[in-house]
Amino acid sequence: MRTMKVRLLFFAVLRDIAGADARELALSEGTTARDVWQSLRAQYAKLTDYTQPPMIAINETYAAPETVLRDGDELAFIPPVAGG
Amino acid sequence: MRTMKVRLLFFAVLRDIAGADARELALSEGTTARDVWQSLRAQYAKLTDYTQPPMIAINETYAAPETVLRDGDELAFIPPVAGG
Amino acid sequence: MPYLTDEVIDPHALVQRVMRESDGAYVLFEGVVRNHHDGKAVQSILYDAYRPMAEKEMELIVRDIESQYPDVALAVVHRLGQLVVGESSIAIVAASPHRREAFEACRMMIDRIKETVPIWKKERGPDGEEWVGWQGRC
Amino acid sequence: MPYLTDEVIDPHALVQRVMRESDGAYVLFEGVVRNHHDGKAVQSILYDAYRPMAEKEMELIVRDIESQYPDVALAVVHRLGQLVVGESSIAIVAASPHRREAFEACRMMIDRIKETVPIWKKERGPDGEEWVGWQGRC
Repeated sequence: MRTMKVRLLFFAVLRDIAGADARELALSEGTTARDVWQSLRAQYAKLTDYTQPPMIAINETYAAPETVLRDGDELAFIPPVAGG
Repeated sequence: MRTMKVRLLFFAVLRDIAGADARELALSEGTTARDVWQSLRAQYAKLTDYTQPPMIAINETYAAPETVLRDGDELAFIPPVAGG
Repeated sequence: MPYLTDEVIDPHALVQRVMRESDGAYVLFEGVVRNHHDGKAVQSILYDAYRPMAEKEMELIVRDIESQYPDVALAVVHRLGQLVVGESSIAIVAASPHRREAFEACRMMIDRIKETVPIWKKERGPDGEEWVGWQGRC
Repeated sequence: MPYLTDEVIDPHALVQRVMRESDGAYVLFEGVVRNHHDGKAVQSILYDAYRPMAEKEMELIVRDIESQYPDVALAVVHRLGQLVVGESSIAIVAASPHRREAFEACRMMIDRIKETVPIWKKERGPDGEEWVGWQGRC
């Protein structure tokens, strides 16, 4: 089974929790954005309670949690926005 | 029958028509604002067609056309306003 | 502060006058002389007013809107005299902790001013000049 | 022009950028850091963004609103970084021949920005700091 490289970006509260701006992920084919969120929940206690992922952006465009990631994608979880 | 003095102010199009900013009127008691408008219509051909007076202000406050004027009043006919 | 002025309007000064540290938003409206009206070219506008009454009417409207929107602070100034295209005839600022009230109060203010404040305008263009709103009223 | 900036916002420059001689009105909205939120004192706000995506989302919203209001010209800038009470985080200008469209387009713009543009704020006050909107979401 082949692996893909996906760049995961962290913003706002998620950057604080992860302690990083970004991470390079090596994922197996078929991995969805939701799958990545579940792995983050397993890694960070502060996310455990968040069974549903926040909004998701793939390559700077909003996408559904079930979207299957592709090699080279840039993935970001978008905490509740608060611009303005 | 006693007479009253009323100051009549002209603004905007009415100032152009009357060729003056104001006139002092000597009116008989009981004269209404509407009566003054009718006398203006008789004096200025450009007002002949305006059977209904525009808005009326007495002493800087909007008033009804039937308001009876009092000695010392300041009367103004208010053409359609166009501020802003 | 008077509501009428013969000088160029400074909207920034108006904003400074009303903003409080509790305000999270302000809405500024400016009415500007545009180069057309009812299909005709416009070069300038002469604004005239029944000044003391216009001041009183403006005050009545400000108080009424501030009583409807107790969190809103309003400032308004209307310029009189001869204005050319691009110049501002009126500026209204509504400051508020929340934006909804600021938008609503600002819009209500300009709508109400256009209804009752005794201010008039004579538009001047290549085809002559005319007091707006008078023709065809009879 | 980029929609995001790290500098102090100059609303007057924004107005100048959009106004045309056919415009009879503009509405300027500014969001300002206020000294309170949800009953807590606020001293400053840190604005963060997913910059390239935020630029794209702003552009999408501007185009969508300008297509709904073809007579309206819009300009928007959102500031990022650390802002203290009284500083503006966002300025939106909607210019139009007529005021109704300017008010509606301006208000729609700020409402839409608050819904989808990936910008976040961390409020700082005497009781600590917090990313707005995150707590209690789960």
